Amino acid sequence: MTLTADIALTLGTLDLRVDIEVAPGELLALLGPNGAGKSTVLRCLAGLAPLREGSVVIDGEVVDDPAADVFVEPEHRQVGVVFQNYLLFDHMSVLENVAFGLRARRTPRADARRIAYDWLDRVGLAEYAGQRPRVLSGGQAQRAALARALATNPRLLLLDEPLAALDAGTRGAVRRDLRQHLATFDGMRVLVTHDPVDAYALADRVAILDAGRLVQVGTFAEVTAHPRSRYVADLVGVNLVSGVVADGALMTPGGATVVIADALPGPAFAVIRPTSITIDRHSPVGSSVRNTWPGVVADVDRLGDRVRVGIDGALPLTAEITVAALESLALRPGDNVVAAVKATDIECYPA
Amino acid sequence: MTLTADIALTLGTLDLRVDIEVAPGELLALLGPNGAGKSTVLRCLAGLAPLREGSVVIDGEVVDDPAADVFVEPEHRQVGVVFQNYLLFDHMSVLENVAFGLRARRTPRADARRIAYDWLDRVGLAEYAGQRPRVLSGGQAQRAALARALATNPRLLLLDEPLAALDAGTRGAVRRDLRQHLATFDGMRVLVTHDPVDAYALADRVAILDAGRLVQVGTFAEVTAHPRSRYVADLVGVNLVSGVVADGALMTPGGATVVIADALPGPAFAVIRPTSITIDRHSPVGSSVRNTWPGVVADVDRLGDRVRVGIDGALPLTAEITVAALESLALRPGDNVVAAVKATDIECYPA
Amino acid sequence: MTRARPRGRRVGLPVPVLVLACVAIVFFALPLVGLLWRTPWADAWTYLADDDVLTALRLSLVCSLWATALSLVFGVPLAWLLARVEFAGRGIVRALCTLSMVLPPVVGGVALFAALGRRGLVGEYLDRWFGITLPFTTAGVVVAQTFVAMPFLVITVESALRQLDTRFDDASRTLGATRWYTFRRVTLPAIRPALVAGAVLSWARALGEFGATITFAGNFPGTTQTMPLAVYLSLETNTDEAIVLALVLITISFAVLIGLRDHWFGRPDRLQGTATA
Amino acid sequence: MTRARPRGRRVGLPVPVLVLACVAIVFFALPLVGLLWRTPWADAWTYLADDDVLTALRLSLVCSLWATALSLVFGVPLAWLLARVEFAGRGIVRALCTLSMVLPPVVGGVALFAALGRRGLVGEYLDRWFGITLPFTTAGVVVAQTFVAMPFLVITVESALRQLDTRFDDASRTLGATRWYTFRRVTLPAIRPALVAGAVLSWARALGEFGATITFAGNFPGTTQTMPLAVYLSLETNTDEAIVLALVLITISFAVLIGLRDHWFGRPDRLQGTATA
Amino acid sequence: DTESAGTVTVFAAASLTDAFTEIGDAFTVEHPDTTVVFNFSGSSALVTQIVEGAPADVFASADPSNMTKLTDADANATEPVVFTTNLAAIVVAPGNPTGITGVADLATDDLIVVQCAPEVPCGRYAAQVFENAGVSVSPKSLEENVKAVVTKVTLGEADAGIVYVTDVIAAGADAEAVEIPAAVNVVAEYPIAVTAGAPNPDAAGAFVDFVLSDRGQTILTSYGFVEP
Ligand SMILES: Nc1ncnc2c1ncn2[C@@H]1O[C@H](COP(=O)(O)OP(=O)(O)OP(=O)(O)O)[C@@H](O)[C@H]1O
Ligand SMILES: Nc1ncnc2c1ncn2[C@@H]1O[C@H](COP(=O)(O)OP(=O)(O)OP(=O)(O)O)[C@@H](O)[C@H]1O
Ligand SMILES: [Mg+2]
Ligand SMILES: [Mg+2]
Repeated sequence: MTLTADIALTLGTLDLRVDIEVAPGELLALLGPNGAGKSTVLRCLAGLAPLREGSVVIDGEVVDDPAADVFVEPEHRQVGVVFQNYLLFDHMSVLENVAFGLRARRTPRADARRIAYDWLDRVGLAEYAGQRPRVLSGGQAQRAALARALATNPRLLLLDEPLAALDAGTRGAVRRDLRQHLATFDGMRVLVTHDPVDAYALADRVAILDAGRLVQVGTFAEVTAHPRSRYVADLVGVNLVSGVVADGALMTPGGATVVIADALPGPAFAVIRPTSITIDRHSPVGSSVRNTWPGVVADVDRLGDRVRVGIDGALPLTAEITVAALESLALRPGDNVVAAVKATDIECYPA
Repeated sequence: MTLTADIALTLGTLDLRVDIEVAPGELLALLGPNGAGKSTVLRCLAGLAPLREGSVVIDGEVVDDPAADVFVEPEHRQVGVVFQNYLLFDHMSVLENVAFGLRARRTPRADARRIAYDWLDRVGLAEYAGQRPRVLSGGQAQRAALARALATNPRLLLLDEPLAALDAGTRGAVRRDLRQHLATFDGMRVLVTHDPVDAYALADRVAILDAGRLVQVGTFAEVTAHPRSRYVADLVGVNLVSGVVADGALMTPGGATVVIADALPGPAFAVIRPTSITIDRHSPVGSSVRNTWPGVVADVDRLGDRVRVGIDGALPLTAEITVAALESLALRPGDNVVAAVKATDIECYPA
Repeated sequence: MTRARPRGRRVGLPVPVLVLACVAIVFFALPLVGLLWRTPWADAWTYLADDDVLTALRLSLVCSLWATALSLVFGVPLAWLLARVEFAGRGIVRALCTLSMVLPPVVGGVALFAALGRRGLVGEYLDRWFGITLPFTTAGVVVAQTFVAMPFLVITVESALRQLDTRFDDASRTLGATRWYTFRRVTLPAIRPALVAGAVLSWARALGEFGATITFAGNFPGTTQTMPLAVYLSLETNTDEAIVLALVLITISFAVLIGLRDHWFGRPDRLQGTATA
Repeated sequence: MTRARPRGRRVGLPVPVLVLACVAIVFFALPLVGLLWRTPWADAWTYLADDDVLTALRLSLVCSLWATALSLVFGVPLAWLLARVEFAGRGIVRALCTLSMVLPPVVGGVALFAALGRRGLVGEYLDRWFGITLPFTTAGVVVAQTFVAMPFLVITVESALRQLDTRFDDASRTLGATRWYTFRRVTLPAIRPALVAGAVLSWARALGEFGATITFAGNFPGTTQTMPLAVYLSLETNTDEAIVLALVLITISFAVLIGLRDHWFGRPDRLQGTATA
Repeated sequence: DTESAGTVTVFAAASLTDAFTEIGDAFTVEHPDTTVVFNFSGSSALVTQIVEGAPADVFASADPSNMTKLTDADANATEPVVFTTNLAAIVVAPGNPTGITGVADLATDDLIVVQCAPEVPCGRYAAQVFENAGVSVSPKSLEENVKAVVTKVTLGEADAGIVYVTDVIAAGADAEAVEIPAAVNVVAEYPIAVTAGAPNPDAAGAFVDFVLSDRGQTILTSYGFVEP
């Protein structure tokens, strides 16, 4: 029994077409830039946004299929959702919030409260049980929302950035907690996150969504090994160049040429690691380096003992150099420089 | 000209007593667990929560002082705030939101719109200028809120987790942007964040708030080098033990003894790095290791090729071992183990 | 330093607004003060001791409470429909609801006759098939009062529902709550201020209702003579008595409204600063 | 599969609620249908051609719009005061506002006399010092209508203000907006549905107002005879004419309400799914 | 006949609406310089208004008791004069479907009978009629004014009611009158007076004179009023 969703939907400027499948017990992480449509995908799965086309099938049950005129209301889908903005009910106590789903499913009051209390305890909010959600801080509210969704024992759990508002201390603990609970949970889970660490730590598979389309699906390692979008490249911290390979070189739409050690002709991506890039004031003469691109320093960004230098030019790049190198070069934004990379340091794979 | 705040306030369960000072051009990062009172401190500075006692002085102007019966309304404080929940006005376009502060200060409409548009452009939202904020995704809304606060050119800028909702790709860029803008900004800035990277990258000084009290203030390096709270220890990923040193050993309130290489007698903190801890099924016999603590495995957490093992006992610890070590020991939660650390691997400093 | 002002004087509202609000308060208070000033306190007790007055008072309370209850039972669903379902003719339905406010009082009664009277569209069959006649009965009073009072509830609640963030409804439904459970446990509590305000408006309107009642239900002590009718009739003979009776009505509604306490009109002015959306 | 239902039939509301709402609609519609059924369509035009009717109609519109405007100008500040400032006697002020709803119509007029009449508490001085007399003037009609209409606005707007999240006000003020600017540009737009609803309620109430007007302002064609008074007088002689005139009132308020469009009653039912708080 | 000019403001009982409107027109034909302004309302409301200082010149009441309130308040300038009278009648639906022939027929529970409340004049008259006829009628409703009684009968909600002859005539084809024999009937008197604060006492006097004149009386009679 799995979740199979084939989503087509237009909302304002968003044109969403996404095909996902989640196996039982599997956790799929949805990553993507702001506005990519991640939250909207979750809304479709939860039944809060009916599809225009396609279908959603949970555990073999068709819950949305416009063509067959089928739509199961959200309350009958047994789908738990942790919303991006918590959405706790302000007129109930925190305990009642967590007990809400159970009460809605007719669990006797005493049982519901007991179970809810256990959940609150688990997320470290037992002492706030009788308080109104409005006195909770951002992270506390997020944890309460998590407890509320988990308390209903859903068959599919949707989490919209559940850890985003947690503090660093709690975050690790809640992430661990979440993982432990999810391990005993035989349903499917879809997690929207911005934090690659969450995706890495929690997800079995990762799907990258960009402007309403899935651009990459696979394990975290697969996806990060061969970025196919600017977003993933930024996530991993590498330079991604796309273009067409011909005669051992990749031509970018911007007109730059990237010489490559060995690659099949055709559309391709090239990955250039910032650490592989050397920066010079002048073109290196008589060097074995096959790629040299002139450019202008756009910004210089110190991060600890490393410095990231943004270079504008036909091929915009980010290079990473040491503080020592920076000082010896005395780079300032606006300076003309040449970036150089060995062809063998560039990884290239078909697009 | 500086910001000097001496805040005393009670709100619900929160008893806040905080003393902070921010120099012109300085950026102070406030870190702390959820519910520590970080947002409340910002509210006090902005004039949204009047003090019970103490005073707030911005640029030499007393803006709040209950004893002297002085209170300057928020609109006259020239303090920009980026709120934790964006709080964009839903009945105006995104552009009007950003222009709002300028319009409120009587900037002519055309000028206000132009400046606002520039700001939107800077945060990458130019194409959303005419839209309602409700169509923005979480991160887009956060960026719009940032633009709105910066557009009024405040003398003190308060940021309540301004980057929390941004995606990994945008985050770096917005952080860089923010830093660039902040560099040209000669006012004071207070930033609440959960992300140590933000604090590290943006802040001149860091203040750690816990349960309404400042527990540590200093540069990021100073604070993380000698954690004085559980929160900071978690942030840095080390075990923090507090107790009293006597006769070359630290006694914890839990009854454990930590033998230390050299330390002055008196209350002290000890830091034990997870990687310094070795785990064994039995006490090492005839070893030079001076500290051995029996315990029970609480959880085992794989993060890439490293494994974090939580150990419960008189001295709760987190150890970090390799996957190979884990497999050879075949550890499961509930197993009895002995954690061992060399006395010289433990750093100890007075509390 | 110049812009700082002592904390003691922080009123919270701009002065012109305060002035306008005070004018409004005076405008409402003056007629009451005027009435009190004109009240013949010496004779007040004799007027009140009248049995008919007590009967009318009891009837007024019973009928207005019934009318409020009916307004809630039917008006809240109607408000929900208007606020949340997109349908052709929604504007017409909304306009229909305000109909009884615009109808001159007597015409309201005539319209009720046309619908529910003995010769009315539906009333004829109510009478013939079920033996139910509304005119000249206490039930008729309740109908007339409901007719004029319900619009207040509907309009108030609808506007509150529209102001409400529907994402909370979403959250509730994903937790397994049906639309109905969601409505009861999430939506209604969230609009409680408006609900109470609407109910109060309806109740006050029903309590003071005169025109439609006297036309549709007539005026018979014990069955259909409510306080406003008693007041009106005593005005014919004795203005003093009328003023005393009107004061009784005022006192009662004051007692109820003040008894309701602020609390029911909405959440206490909370100190903000927390993060839940 | 059993719980799935065809999309076509998703009404959005639970059936019992729909049933209740429909009963409410029928309850409001029936009297109108009844009136239409009783209307003597053949003679309708002759009644309407009357000059006095047109005069009354114009006066009704002018006065009710003035009353609505005054209700807004004074009522919104009062609502703001009630919703946002904690002060002793807040409950009493709120009760005062609903006073005119509870007062039987004629007593309302008597109370206005006591306050603003030529021999009234304040009226005497208005007359003596400023030469202003309100009774029996068009201004008096406006005063009487405002007195009965403003409470609707105050109560509706107050409840909306209480439901509003004040953190948006905070955000506005940190952006340099004064309380007043914040109120105009942030608070008011956010409660627009309630504002429109309150104004509509007030307007409708003013348009239909009869009792206080005929007592306080008299019934002079051209200066104080509004439509409801004209209807009242024509009832003296001719029920048919009264019904026709009432229909004119109804038609006008319908036209206005339907013309207002849904839009003004609140934001369109937006598709949710975005993140702004 | 006094000469008059300007505006004369007449506060008249609502039941006089049609008759006085015609009288006003006729009056202005005779006194072209004078404009007549009417304020029709319930007699007691009119008294209240006059006592509150309304700019009335003439007050025409539908019953002596309201005129008495005016004289009690010393708000009259001339002695009240009864200018017309009205007779009680039984109002029934057109064609008299229930076959009522007299007051005695009303004393049954099978009929829905309405009358005015004892607080208003027509209610007192109705009670008087029943007393004179020696019957006990249990009305379903005690209406606040005569017109409400007529309306209930014309709309078919009541079977019969006690009203004035003039009301039945005004209702035209919608109602029919069953006469009450003079022996048991009562006479309702309509007094008129110039008010104390009359802004235009000359014109007021002229108007009262006109009402009492033959021309005025003819018009009143045409609406069913009876000369005193
Ligand atoms: N109701 C709507 N009306 C119009 N446009 C909408 C609506 N809902 C969503 N959108 C559009 O869809 C886009 C994506 O929204 P969504 O909330 O799914 O993004 P997201 O991937 O969750 O982003 P974030 O990471 O910032 O939360 C938005 O940029 C917006 O333009
Ligand atoms: N208006 C209030 N009434 C009662 N308690 C309040 C109020 N405002 C804040 N608190 C209390 O203050 C505590 C801290 O709130 P605050 O929002 O300042 O925390 P925070 O440090 O910003 O947390 P987070 O990182 O989760 O945003 C809350 O836990 C709450 O108990
Ligand atoms: Mg989202
Ligand atoms: Mg916070």
